[in-house]
Amino acid sequence: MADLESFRAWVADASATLTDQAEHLTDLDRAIGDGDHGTNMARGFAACAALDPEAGYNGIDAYLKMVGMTLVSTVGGASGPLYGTFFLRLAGPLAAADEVGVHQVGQALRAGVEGVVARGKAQLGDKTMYDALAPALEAFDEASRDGQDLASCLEAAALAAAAGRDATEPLVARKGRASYLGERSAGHIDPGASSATLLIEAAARTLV
Amino acid sequence: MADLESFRAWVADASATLTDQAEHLTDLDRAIGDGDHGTNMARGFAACAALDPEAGYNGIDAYLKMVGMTLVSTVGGASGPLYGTFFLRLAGPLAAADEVGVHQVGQALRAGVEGVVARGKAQLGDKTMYDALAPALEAFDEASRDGQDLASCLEAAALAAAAGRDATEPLVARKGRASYLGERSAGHIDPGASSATLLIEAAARTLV
Amino acid sequence: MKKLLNDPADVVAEALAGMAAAHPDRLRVDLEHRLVLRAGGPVRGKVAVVSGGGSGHEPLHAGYVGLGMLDAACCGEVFTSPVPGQVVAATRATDGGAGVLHVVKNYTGDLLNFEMAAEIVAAGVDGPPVELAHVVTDDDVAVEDSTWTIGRRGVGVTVLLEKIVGAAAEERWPLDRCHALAERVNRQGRSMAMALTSCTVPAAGRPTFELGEDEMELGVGIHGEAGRATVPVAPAREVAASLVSAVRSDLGLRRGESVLALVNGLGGTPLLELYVMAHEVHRLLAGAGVGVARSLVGNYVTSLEMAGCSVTLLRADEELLRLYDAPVNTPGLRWGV
Amino acid sequence: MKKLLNDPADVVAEALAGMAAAHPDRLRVDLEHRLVLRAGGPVRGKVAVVSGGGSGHEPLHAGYVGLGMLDAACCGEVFTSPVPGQVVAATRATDGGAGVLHVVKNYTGDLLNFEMAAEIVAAGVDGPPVELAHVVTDDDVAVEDSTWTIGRRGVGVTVLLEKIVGAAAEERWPLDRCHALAERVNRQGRSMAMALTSCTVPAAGRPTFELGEDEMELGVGIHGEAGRATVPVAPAREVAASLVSAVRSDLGLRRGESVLALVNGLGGTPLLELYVMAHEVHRLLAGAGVGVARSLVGNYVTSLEMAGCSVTLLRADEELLRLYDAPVNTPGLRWGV
Ligand SMILES: Nc1ncnc2c1ncn2[C@@H]1O[C@H](COP(=O)(O)OP(=O)(O)O)[C@@H](O)[C@H]1O
Ligand SMILES: Nc1ncnc2c1ncn2[C@@H]1O[C@H](COP(=O)(O)OP(=O)(O)O)[C@@H](O)[C@H]1O
Ligand SMILES: [Mg+2]
Ligand SMILES: [Mg+2]
Ligand SMILES: [Mg+2]
Ligand SMILES: [Mg+2]
Repeated sequence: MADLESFRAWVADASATLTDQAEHLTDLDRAIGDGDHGTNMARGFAACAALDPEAGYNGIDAYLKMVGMTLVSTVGGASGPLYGTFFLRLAGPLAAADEVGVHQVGQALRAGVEGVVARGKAQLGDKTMYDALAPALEAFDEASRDGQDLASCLEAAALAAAAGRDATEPLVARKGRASYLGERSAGHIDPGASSATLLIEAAARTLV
Repeated sequence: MADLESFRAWVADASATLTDQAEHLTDLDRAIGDGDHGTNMARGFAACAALDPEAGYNGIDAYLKMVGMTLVSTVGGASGPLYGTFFLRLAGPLAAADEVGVHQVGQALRAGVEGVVARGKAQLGDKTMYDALAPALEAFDEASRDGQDLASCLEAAALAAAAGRDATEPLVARKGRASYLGERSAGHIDPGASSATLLIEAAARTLV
Repeated sequence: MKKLLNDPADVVAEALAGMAAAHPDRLRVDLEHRLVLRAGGPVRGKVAVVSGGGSGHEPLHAGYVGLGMLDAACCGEVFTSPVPGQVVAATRATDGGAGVLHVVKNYTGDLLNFEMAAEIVAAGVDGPPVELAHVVTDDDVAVEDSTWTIGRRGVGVTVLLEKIVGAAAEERWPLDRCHALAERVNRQGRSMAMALTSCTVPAAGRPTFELGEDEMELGVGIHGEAGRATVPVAPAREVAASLVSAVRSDLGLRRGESVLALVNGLGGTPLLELYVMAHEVHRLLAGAGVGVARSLVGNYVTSLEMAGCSVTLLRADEELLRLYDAPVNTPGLRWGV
Repeated sequence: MKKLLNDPADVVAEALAGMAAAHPDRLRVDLEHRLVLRAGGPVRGKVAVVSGGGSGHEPLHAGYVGLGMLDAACCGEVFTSPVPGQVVAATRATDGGAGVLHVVKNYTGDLLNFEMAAEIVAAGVDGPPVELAHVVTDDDVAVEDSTWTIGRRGVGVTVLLEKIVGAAAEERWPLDRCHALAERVNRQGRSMAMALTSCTVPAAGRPTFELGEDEMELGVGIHGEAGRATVPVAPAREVAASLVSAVRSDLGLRRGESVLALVNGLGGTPLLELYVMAHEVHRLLAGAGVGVARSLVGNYVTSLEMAGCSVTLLRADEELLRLYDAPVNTPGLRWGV
């Protein structure tokens, strides 16, 4: 079961990881975008990690909404609204819960990923963060149906996200800034798929 | 004795030499000026060398005036009016002569150099073309007083010009663009003193 | 990286402070939200025209705030779209009761952030309802158009659109007409750019892309996005021919038509060279029987210090020309006042 | 060298053709003499203000031809002064019977060529006599002033002078008053520049000077002449402090005085950075109790694609401000029309 502390640990871990990987993400974005993805994500998650724990959000859902709003207002670019929406939507299925288990996290993840699609209209294979998030959700659900615990489900999700991220390499982008490159976008891993994988990996380390 | 053909040969030789040395002169000007002296001089003398021999200038003085006017209207920068004035003033003492000897060439040279001073107000040691022209004139006069022939007088002038040019190296410029550099202009040969030396050297090869 | 700045993280805030200091008579700067606004506040009964995007393209957009053009510009980090909170604040600060038109360049980040802002305003949680419309500029023919992708980037047409629609708003056209006009301007204009050098985003500290000593990038985007192809450097007349023919054919310009032509510098190219390009562009258009009704030459949509240029052609008609000629008083574009 | 041009030898001629094409309503270009003139021809009864110099500093001077500013600009080769024939032609083409004022920047080449032109006009061989006067701008405090040398370079003050004296001429001030005003503007203004990079003269094909990756040139001239010192790159606030304090102390500005301030880009520096510099300059002046009555930020006197900037301060008074505010309609500076 994951409680508010777990979710706060997730965000803290994500912030540390993204700061650590900022240069790598920016390099990926320099190749097929505009070279700011690492800076954007590190700035946004640092702001989330700095949210005052006493600042009156009672419960997981309020906290996740706060994280979502913070991302929306600090990340900018394409990823700000997308990850912002992801966290805002995560909150829905977790309303009023103090502790959540596999089932609820699965529902939250689905809501979050659907939010990304609703906002960004990406389809599988468009070479976006969705190409990491979609397989992660699927793997989580499958592990959950197999009766595995939250940690195992998230580990399965993280592995699937990483595979999805790697599979973006040969793709020709159809969404986001990389799509301007046409054929020349092939041969590079998508920065958003990479940051999405880092986020799920952080969840697997913390939401337990 | 030098005739119209000699003067035309002088200009042709000067044009060839300046084209040849354009890059060198420009390099000198890049060090303490704005890097255009070679281009300016080569452009101007090429225009003079291309003057139509049939174009109605009868006599040496008319020809030199034409050269002077051409320099004024094609060289630009500081050196255009200065060399232009030099050639315009050269013409004076040679009026109505078909052939000229040591004495007249000496007078012409003096008039030309005085023209440069009248125009540019340079004094000896200001690190300008005058630092090559003044000793050249002096050496010419001395050789002329010694009774030497035109060729020898011009050779003496050329040697003195070259020495004057080399002596500009340690000087701090007080005129022209190099003066903006103050102390930093020391340690470089003046581009105008170099082109002036090339002109006198060309005269020594042709005005015979 | 050699740049005139202090901490790279502060460059946008400090530049906005500089704008406030330099143009106190005309502009007001909201440093908290990073907005540039007209000094006079909202104009009652006038549609407000609000734009914004990443910084680093100056004078776009902040330099186009003022009478006859924008009511506000939302300034994001360098090359990063503004966040919804900025757009919401700009919308609320400029609404004069006649609605607000958002002018958005077609980049996912800009689209999504303006869209979220519109949702927040529509939700009405933070204030009274505001009538909203938005136009998306997508004039860069270097990018292949397709319904499967996000489509083309918004570039040079954005300036002309802000000018023309700004004039219509000043004439008190209602929101739906301003919106329709904006869509029309976008449909009638196309652009293409090329770069001789990359640019360096201050926070990144090194060039966005690499170009060899003999290479140029054809079809480059204003954030240094790679273009159609990296090709050998060519004389101005060939560069102009590439740009003009791409734009002209995409726009389907025919003999006898006329255009507003914008020969735009990307930031690092001297005006002397831009006029050489303008000469070639005019020559090519004359050769194709296309008249140039109005001409702009200079740095209007830049990409920091990138060397290069873009050509924008906007099919002219009487209405557009009249609105284009109307008075404008902004730091970046001024006439008639 | 990567540049947008054809043959480097043609760059000035082709740029002038581009100006003619881009501004047919306002400018007329004499390609033979490389002059930019007002479209309307000489203005009867008005003093004509004629300037010129090497090309590569655009918009100076060609971009300042038009109502309220210059009557003609004589365009030399890149960084090379024009020749007397050009100045003579410009003088004859603009004289409206009230005389002609030559505005000359203090470089030997410019001085000598304008002087020869004045002698030719005075000789009257090629036309009727024209009343002439000239002013020499020498505002660059980076150069030590001395009666033994040519003195200081003319830089940023030239723009402000052309604007202010252009307005006086438009008001039909007679030549002697225009001349005295011009001398006064020059006396009241000072500038200093710094460069982060060199520039490349097209005909030379390589950078005029070298600067290390961590160096900047303080006190650089607009032709890439070396300055006071090559120093390590510093933050904008320190750069601004160097420039402002040099200019301010030379001008002897005291608390309570006010100035026109020009924060000028040398060509390759993005507007974003110029506004950061403007912020610092305004801050420093405020700290010194000096008011900024008018402010210009942008590329006004450039050095091709050189990255860097200059600061010009002109001691303000009512008369100068009134003339500065008067209408001007040129490609490079426009307001009030
Ligand atoms: N429509 C979309 N749907 C989902 N993800 C998207 C979409 N557009 C872009 N992205 C993701 O956003 C990432 C880029 O984010 P970022 O660099 O922060 O924004 P920007 O492109 O505005 O600079 C891409 O790598 C991609 O994964
Ligand atoms: N007042 C002067 N008197 C004599 N010679 C001068 C004077 N000023 C400059 N010069 C000469 O002109 C040369 C520079 O010529 P050039 O490079 O063609 O002109 P500019 O300095 O205008 O670019 C200098 O090297 C110097 O010899
Ligand atoms: Mg990006
Ligand atoms: Mg020179
Ligand atoms: Mg971005
Ligand atoms: Mg020169």
